[in-house]
Amino acid sequence: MSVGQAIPTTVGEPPDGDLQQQFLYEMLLIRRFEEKCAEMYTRGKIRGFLHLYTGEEACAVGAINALRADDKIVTHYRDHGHALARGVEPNRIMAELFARVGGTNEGRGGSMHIFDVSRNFLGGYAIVAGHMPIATGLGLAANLSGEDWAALCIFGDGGVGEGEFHEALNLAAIWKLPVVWFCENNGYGMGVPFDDSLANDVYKIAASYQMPSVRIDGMDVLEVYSATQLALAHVREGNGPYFIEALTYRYRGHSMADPELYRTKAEVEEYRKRDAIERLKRSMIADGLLDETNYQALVARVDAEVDEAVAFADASPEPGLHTLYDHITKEYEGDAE
Amino acid sequence: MSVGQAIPTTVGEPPDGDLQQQFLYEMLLIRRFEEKCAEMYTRGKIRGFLHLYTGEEACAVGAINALRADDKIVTHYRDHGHALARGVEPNRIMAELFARVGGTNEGRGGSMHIFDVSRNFLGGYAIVAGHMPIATGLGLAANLSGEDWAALCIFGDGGVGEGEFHEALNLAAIWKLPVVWFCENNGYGMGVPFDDSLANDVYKIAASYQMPSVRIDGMDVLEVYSATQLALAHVREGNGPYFIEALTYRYRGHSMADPELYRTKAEVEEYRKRDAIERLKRSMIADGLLDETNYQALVARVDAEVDEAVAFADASPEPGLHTLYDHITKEYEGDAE
Amino acid sequence: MREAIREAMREEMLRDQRVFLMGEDIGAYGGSYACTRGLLDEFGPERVRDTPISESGIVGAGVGAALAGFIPMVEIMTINFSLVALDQIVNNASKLHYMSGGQVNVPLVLRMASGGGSQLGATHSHSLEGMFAHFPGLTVVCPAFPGDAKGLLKRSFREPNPVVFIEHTALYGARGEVPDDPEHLVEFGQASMVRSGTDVTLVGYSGSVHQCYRAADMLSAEHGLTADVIDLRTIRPLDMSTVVSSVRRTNRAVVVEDDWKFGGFAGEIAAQIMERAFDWLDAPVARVAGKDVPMPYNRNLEYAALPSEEDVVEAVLAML
Amino acid sequence: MREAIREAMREEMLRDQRVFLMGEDIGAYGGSYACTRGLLDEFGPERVRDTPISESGIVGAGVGAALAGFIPMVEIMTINFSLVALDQIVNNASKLHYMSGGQVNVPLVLRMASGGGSQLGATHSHSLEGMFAHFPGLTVVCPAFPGDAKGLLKRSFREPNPVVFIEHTALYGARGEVPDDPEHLVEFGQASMVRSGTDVTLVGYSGSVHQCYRAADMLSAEHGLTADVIDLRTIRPLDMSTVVSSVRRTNRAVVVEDDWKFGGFAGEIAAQIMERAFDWLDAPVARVAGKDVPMPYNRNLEYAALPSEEDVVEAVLAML
Ligand SMILES: Cc1ncc(C[n+]2csc(CCOP(=O)(O)OP(=O)(O)O)c2C)c(N)n1
Ligand SMILES: Cc1ncc(C[n+]2csc(CCOP(=O)(O)OP(=O)(O)O)c2C)c(N)n1
Ligand SMILES: [Mg+2]
Ligand SMILES: [Mg+2]
Repeated sequence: MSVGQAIPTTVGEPPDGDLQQQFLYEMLLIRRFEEKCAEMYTRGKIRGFLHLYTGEEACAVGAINALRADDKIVTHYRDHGHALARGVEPNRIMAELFARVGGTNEGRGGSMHIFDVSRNFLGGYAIVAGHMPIATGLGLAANLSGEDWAALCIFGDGGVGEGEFHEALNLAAIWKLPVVWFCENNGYGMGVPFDDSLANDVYKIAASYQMPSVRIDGMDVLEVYSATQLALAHVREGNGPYFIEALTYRYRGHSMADPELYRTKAEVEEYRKRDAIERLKRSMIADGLLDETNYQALVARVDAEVDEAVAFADASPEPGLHTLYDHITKEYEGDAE
Repeated sequence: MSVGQAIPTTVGEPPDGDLQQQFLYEMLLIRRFEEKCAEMYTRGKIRGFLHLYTGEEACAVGAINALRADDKIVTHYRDHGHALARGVEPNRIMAELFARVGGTNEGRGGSMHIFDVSRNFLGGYAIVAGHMPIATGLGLAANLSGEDWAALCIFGDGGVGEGEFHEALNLAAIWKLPVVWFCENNGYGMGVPFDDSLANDVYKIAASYQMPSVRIDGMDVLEVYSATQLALAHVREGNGPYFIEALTYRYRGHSMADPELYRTKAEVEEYRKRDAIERLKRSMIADGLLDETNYQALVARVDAEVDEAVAFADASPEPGLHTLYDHITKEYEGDAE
Repeated sequence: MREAIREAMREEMLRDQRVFLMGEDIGAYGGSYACTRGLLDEFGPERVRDTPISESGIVGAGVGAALAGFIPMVEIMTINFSLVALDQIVNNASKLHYMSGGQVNVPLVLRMASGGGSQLGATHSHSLEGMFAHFPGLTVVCPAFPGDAKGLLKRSFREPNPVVFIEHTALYGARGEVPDDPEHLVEFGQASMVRSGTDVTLVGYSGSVHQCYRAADMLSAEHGLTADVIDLRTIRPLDMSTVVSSVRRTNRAVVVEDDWKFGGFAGEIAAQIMERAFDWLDAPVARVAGKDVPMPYNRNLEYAALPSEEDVVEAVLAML
Repeated sequence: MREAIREAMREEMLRDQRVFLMGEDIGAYGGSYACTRGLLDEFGPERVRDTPISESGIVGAGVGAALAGFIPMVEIMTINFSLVALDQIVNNASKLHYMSGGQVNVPLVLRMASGGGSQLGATHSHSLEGMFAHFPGLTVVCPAFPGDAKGLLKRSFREPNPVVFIEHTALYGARGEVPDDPEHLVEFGQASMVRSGTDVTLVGYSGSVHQCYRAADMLSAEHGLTADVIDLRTIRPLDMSTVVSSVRRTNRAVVVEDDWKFGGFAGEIAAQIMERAFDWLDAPVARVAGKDVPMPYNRNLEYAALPSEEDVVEAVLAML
């Protein structure tokens, strides 16, 4: 863990065996879900832009498990993994990808815009960095409300090039807002290597706003979890925002449309050797928290869940044409509200 | 001089007596010009927004005198001082403020948008930070052309809150462009104190883009001149951009419309004690480069020039209504161009 | 007008703790057009928040706070600076309710000053009401009178969706009756007939209502003609019923706006009048609007670039 | 179409050393719609520059390089992302010539992909051609055919002022004749009559030209009616002469565009037709455009939200 500047040293509880099981399960679920999505895209069941999260599972699972239920999340368009880690039903996510009424967003949003307000999952956002000021506003709301919930803002390394990165971080810093900025640095913004995009390391630029800022191994779910716990403890105590840069890698192309002209197969293979799921599996086996039988049972469970999600999605009807104008604005009900 | 990170230590030539005379003359000219503008505004000769530069003269004079004729400048809306320091005729600036055809911009631009392309003075810009990416583009052009001219970008501390600050600095840094960023930190963006606007010192944020970044006394024209010389030497050698934060102060309100509810008279008086003109005058007298007679002659000279500018402006006609549609686009002349 | 706007914000802040204000120089400076003067003292810096110059950041922060149950008012100093925040307005504020399938809503009030006529030059003289009106999910309010401004702004704070509330700089000093009633709300999408006549319908919003009004005076004094003058008050939703029924009586219409004519909102109104009152029209609907030129600094040129009451009168006479 | 666009850029780069390209993923990735594929290899990274994701920064940098005598082409991946760069386009690119009193000019080409129909959802399906056309100082090009795309894009590189060149994503695969001539230039402000008839005038630009064309087929095959189909090619400058003289012959017009109907550019065209062909019109000019709803992801809803050739036919039949 590289440290941008001095950060608190007390670490949260190390995750117990049950929690590690949960991490493994969630990572497997995301992996399998995304692979199924690729298949469903090829079969024309999913359309539009589809950005898969394979390879980055440890980020979502480590960071989001550190949250409380009342903490709020906003993220970018590569959002299935985050939604799954937050407990959004695979059925409803898949139905959204199939554009059905049973989808999280009733088929209006699609892959890039998953919302589940019941879980304080306040959306995937498709304009790069466009959700960063929203996270600042969530932090402001937490402050104004006097409550101690926090906002988690997940974004990619490419988002760091946008002006809104600067504005959002600066406002959160000067107003001391409880926002955890979580940068998933997967090395590329589409085809542009991160090193060609930013004049310095992300966490160092972030540190210049005088917030604690760390770089962590985003392919180690335990490190992600513990770093996020630390960050949340910091922001909940009114110390202002905290920045985490998680180094990770996406195994697939940027989206299903990506010809991947900008990187080699060898590079991808290199990263696969550090696979977060394999790594947790191995360490759990070494620690006596898992054996091959449990593992196969987990795999079978996620397979079944993902199949069930496809079945659910397929069975869900498409929205009727008469609903085209639904939800443009929320109805005004006088002062009843 | 505080230093954001290691910077070259060789200093350019210290300004000789003639050059110091020139600095003094230019600062006096700006001071007098601005005072006359205030008067002309009160008399309704100048309209619209009028942002005066009184108090900040050392920034323009020190920085711009370090430039070569082929270097290019873009600046913000508080631009009369920069134009005068660049040698734009007072007559033509005043005529622009009077909205006359003899004005630099034929009366189209007004106070916030002075241009003089013959002096590579590529404009005052009224959208805060909106010109910063333009400076990056000028640097890019210098690079692409293979020539060793540089771009000087002048902006206020308030501009640092905008996303374009980040984008422009980052692009210039990753592409190693010859841009000198010159922040006139006068302590306020309109009525908002700088300390409430940014999470860190400007020059420290800028340093995070891995460019040399210094904070200087912007009320000492000799320090401004020498810092800018250093900066220009650095960028001309292909080392990428350089950042200067000059601490200064504006004696007048943000614009002529400012009720100045946000600061005390005492604060203004405090800064007036450090007046850049007085300071240079004193040190030149101490160094035997000036006496009271020369000084009074200089004052008389600028007074005459400013009066002449008013007379010129007043004598210049207003643009005719038939010219309303002139200059919307430049005419296409086939491939003659 | 300024006081009516201030009073609306004050009353809504007193009524509902969820309402707060933020913007550049709305606190210690008192607002660049003095609309918020005094509110910092009354409500403190948490609810009247001065911000850095970061329009995109503060509009986005307003969206975020609205998602979390607050009712923020974000003041964008002038409409000219809304361009750097447009993505937040269009891609976040206006669409989140729809895209989320109705799960979230964004009760955000965006106030901004608009209009030319003060010799501020091309970057500082925009009238972009029509641009905002183009986006589904937004309500666009453009009051012409202080009483309406108060009632519409109070209504905006009750709206569960984003409202773009646009104030013409030339009207800040305007005087008029302003109801004290803290429940004085003016409903969206209801034009008001500020004057009635028989020969022509003059349609405006914001500043241009006053040009229509003065043109109606001139028409009656100098040409013996009487006009319906319609103040649209909100341009999205747009009350075309009032316009169309007027035109069906007068058989002629002139639409007036400050914004550039080409591609401007007057085209929408003109097209809708044609669509819904074609058989009643004795002449094509005329548009009197800004000239298609970046706003010049020079006073005479600026005056020529803006629509005037004389232009309206001329347009009416030309269609008789 | 994609190849025609690439060829235009390539030829102009060969012709004039001042031309260079920059944008997100235009280099190694080959362009998100593959328009620049191969150009990095041919011209190198200085003239085909990959940029970070900083639309405002790169558009502004384009303006700066243009001020210094270069002719930059900045690719904004899609029109949706132009919103974060709008201030640079409107307040800098479009106005500097005017504000400087003619001292500087900005020969900048901004290319961007536009349009819905690919189930990309509300943030990624905008058609904002009309928004750009509203700003004096800009030229807005919207080709419908590959040959025109090439000639118009080459012409854009010769223009001493900023050009917004908008490509419909649905047309990238379109085929058609593309002249090889390196001096094949298509002039701005000249609509092209792509089909002629007598019963109605159908007006479109970019993708909607094809809906007009197919509607004309349907009208003739199923209803024995013939139509003029006009491809505007550029919407600023706008060639109304061609439109008006057609309408004066056919006495009926339908204007078609993908963008939202309310406050859209079709209103401008309809209003101008009314102004200039009022006495020839047998029915109000109809507008067939996008439904006023953020673009839904669901395919059926999206299809319903976009204008179709059936809608055009229906509009024509309704006006007979
Ligand atoms: C403002 C904006 N510009 C460009 C795009 C197109 N785009 C979508 S994703 C992407 C790359 C983002 O990279 P990064 O933030 O690193 O996230 P990753 O895809 O690697 O997870 C780009 C350029 C966009 N959606 N929004
Ligand atoms: C994008 C934008 N937002 C707001 C404004 C209004 N405004 C003009 S000057 C100014 C303050 C700028 O302060 P600073 O950059 O410190 O420059 P100074 O006036 O102190 O020289 C503001 C807020 C503007 N012109 N542009
Ligand atoms: Mg990335
Ligand atoms: Mg300042």
